[in-house]
Amino acid sequence: MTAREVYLDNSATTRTDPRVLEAMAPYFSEKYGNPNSLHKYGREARAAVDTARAQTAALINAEPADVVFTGAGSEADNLAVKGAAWALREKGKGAHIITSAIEHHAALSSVKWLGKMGFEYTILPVDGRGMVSPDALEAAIRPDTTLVTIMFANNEIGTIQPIKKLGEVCRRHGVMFHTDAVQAAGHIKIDVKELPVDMLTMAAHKMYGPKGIGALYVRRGIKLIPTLHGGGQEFGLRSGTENVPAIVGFGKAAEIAKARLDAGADKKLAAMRDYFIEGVLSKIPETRLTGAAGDDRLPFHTSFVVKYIEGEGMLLLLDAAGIYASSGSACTSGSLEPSYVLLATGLDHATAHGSLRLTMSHETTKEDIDYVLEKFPPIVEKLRAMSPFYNKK
Amino acid sequence: MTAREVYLDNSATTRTDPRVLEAMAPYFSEKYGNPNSLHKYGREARAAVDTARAQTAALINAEPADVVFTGAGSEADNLAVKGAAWALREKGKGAHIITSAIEHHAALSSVKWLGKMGFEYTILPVDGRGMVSPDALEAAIRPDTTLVTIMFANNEIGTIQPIKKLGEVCRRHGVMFHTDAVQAAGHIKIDVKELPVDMLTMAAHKMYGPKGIGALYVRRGIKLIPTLHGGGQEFGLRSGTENVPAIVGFGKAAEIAKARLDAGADKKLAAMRDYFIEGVLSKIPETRLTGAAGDDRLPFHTSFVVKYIEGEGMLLLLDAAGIYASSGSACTSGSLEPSYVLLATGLDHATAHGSLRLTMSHETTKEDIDYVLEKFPPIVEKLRAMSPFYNKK
Amino acid sequence: MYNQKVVDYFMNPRNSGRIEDASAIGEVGNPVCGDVMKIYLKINPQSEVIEDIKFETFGCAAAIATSSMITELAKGKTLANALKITNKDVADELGGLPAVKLHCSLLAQEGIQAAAADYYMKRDGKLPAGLSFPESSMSNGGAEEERFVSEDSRAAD
Ligand SMILES: Cc1ncc(COP(=O)(O)O)c(C=O)c1O
Ligand SMILES: Cc1ncc(COP(=O)(O)O)c(C=O)c1O
Ligand code: FES
Ligand code: FES
Repeated sequence: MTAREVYLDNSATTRTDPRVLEAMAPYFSEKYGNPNSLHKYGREARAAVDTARAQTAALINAEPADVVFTGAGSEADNLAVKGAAWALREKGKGAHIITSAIEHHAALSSVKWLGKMGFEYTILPVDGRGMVSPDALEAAIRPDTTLVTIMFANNEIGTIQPIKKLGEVCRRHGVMFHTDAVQAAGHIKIDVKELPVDMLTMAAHKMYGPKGIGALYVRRGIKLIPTLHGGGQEFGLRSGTENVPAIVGFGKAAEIAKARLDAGADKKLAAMRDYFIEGVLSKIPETRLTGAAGDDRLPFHTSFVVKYIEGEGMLLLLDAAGIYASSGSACTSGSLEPSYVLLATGLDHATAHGSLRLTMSHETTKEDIDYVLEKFPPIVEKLRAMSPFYNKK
Repeated sequence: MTAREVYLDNSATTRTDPRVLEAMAPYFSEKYGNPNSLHKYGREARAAVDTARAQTAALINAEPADVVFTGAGSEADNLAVKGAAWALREKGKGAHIITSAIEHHAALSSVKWLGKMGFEYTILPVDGRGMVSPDALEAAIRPDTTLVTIMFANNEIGTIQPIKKLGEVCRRHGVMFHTDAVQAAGHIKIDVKELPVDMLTMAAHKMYGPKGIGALYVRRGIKLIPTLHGGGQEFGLRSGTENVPAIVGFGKAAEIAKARLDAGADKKLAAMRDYFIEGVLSKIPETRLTGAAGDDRLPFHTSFVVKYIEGEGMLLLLDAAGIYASSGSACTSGSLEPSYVLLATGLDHATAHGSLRLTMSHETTKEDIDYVLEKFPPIVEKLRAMSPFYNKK
Repeated sequence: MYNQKVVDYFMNPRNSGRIEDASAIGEVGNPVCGDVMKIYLKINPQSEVIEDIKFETFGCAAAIATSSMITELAKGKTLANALKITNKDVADELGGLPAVKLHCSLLAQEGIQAAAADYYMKRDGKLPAGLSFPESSMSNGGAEEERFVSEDSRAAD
């Protein structure tokens, strides 16, 4: 009997769907042209990119020409934030940016870098569930505010922001609105024709597509200053020879994700998520969910803080049991600070240390979850037995 | 009998070597972890990245820790040029950059963008063979010069620069030296322990590796300001989840290229190149080679100007004959200007219009070349017959 | 990039070459890209019908295809009628051109105009009163909707 392996780190990266890999395969060694070449190989590469752009756009109900492929989700965030901030400042519209305390580093560090370049910024707080308040956003908007960037859903705590309301506030004040939907795209329905968002970031490898390819939706009429200069590919916004196989893979992954969403698979996953959360909370005392619950939470996402112990220990013992998870604990990061996201939701340092994230895929089964529910409690017990804080009964 | 197909656009992009694809394959759907994860999947991804970094470094005799992976060759150029320029200006060392007239857009546009950000720059001319003069470089260096970026070998005309001499000039004046070796790496021997270069750009897809992955060699001790902010991957220089399969592919491609160079395959290719050039020049009157010849030229690279006709027509007729080439003619680009590289070598507009580039791979055979030498002359004849400039005898 | 018909008119050009005893020759340059076209006309002096027409073009495939097409359209027409052919007619007849290539079709239209001008200048020493040359219908042809801050772009490097 081979031991069970349960990969529960799908917020970090997902398995490339074999159908996606199959779609990509011919573009390495057969149809390997550069889409900018005029000859047959170039034309077939260009056609493949066009198709993939249409598929990727369809996932969020956008027009193909409004989707720009980049080399990573992070790059799309950088392009959106810096590209819009520079462009709007150049037009004399101002140089104040608003973001939230729980953004991914890609957005947050871009904002902070702009801070060094003479921009001003405001970082909005979040509540205990990780929610940004539309009223707080409205209050923070100044006459010189040009750009707001607030993520669609958080990677560490799974909270889905009230994007529609936040976007409406921006619209009302004529401020550009970007949202980092890396964790949300492909997992919950997004329609840019209905949502008041101007730019939206996606990454294929978080939705069963390949690594190394991101996309930025840019609403028609918006001008950005590119962050990567060169040959002028991707409508001048992202230079560099197009990564044809990865783009094709993104397209295929988007197509599959759309079909899944249309079939309501996110609802089924959310039910399994709630079974999982319920199981963990009931089997492990002094443990709580981090982030929001129910419809305000990503359907594949669970995250907890387990009191008295530290994330790294849990990770390693779970790993030994074939369960692959992650943690926002200090010890697992280079920084030795616990996750700023958890701290922003009001957790104290010691509690934040005990964070654990278990994020499912569409391949996760109930048996997998039951296996975790069997293995996880004794691991916690074992670590707590060593903890000076734990009051053994 | 199927018609022969001869892909001669290897300066645009190469076929991914099937051995490279084979090395990459497991990292999509089996070993699909994020290298930053602590669990088994993460560790095996990290190990794969480490191995690939060592292989890639070995190609240029660098230390693994001195190689940073990026999402494209263009991105590595942007990182080198902007990253060093910002960092050196921040240190108060000055804000003057020197480059050449025939750089790739990725470097040239980066320099020009810095120009808008308050930097000054000098663009060095080239001679008829596309060579930058070390004396001219020396004369252009000012007390506030911080950075020189001059490409190793040119994509349009194949000319290899006197990198050693150019680097020595920079060393003598304490100026940082970056070279874009996208066309050179893997095709001619490069040893960063012998060459006085501080940063060097490579791209896997120009050397039988995958698209969407570049690398920047950064000599130990050099500080750059990142152009892509976020999670701090790649020693803080290039954020974004590592593109594991593509990195693995780069490593494998580098390993294969190194073995080939060690076996002297570049010499063999150069001999075929000379046979090809000789054939074209002798069979098609009023045609000349662009760029340098012999050891000063990339071994896989041929490029010509064919008088009285225009590049696009040649491309399409060659395409119909199964021969896949490229041109720096205005008509094949969005800009409607003929190649600035060809103009910089002193060609007039009309002549530059007739440019054609035929770049071989290690799979190109003598039969392929003979096929081109048979098909190409009548194509030129046909187009010349329609040309108002051609004086039919 | 190009449709089948454009490719056909490029690959198998109609009426390319010269007319040694041409009644008129027009030569025009494309201000956008510097390309050149020459049109040769053989005109019946009584009826002013274009009995023969040939072209020489130094330009891209679109320039050659449009040259090719306009000679077909003009052949057999009176000079006055041939002058009514616009670059848009030529592009439409070819089933359309890529936006960046619309400017190329101007060469064809203006080539006929230049040849007609040559014909009348040679014959009368002046242009006939009331002769009208069609305005180019590509005032914003080729200009892509400007939506991104974009650098100039180049082909595959
Ligand atoms: C000399 C040179 N530098 C940089 C690049 C940019 O590489 P990439 O298109 O992979 O970003 C290329 C090729 O396009 C090149 O030929
Ligand atoms: C919310 C969010 N934004 C951005 C990113 C960056 O994506 P990538 O690492 O693919 O660049 C991630 C994942 O790392 C993420 O979870
Ligand atoms: S004791 Fe090791 S990180 Fe805290
Ligand atoms: S006529 Fe010059 S680009 Fe077509």
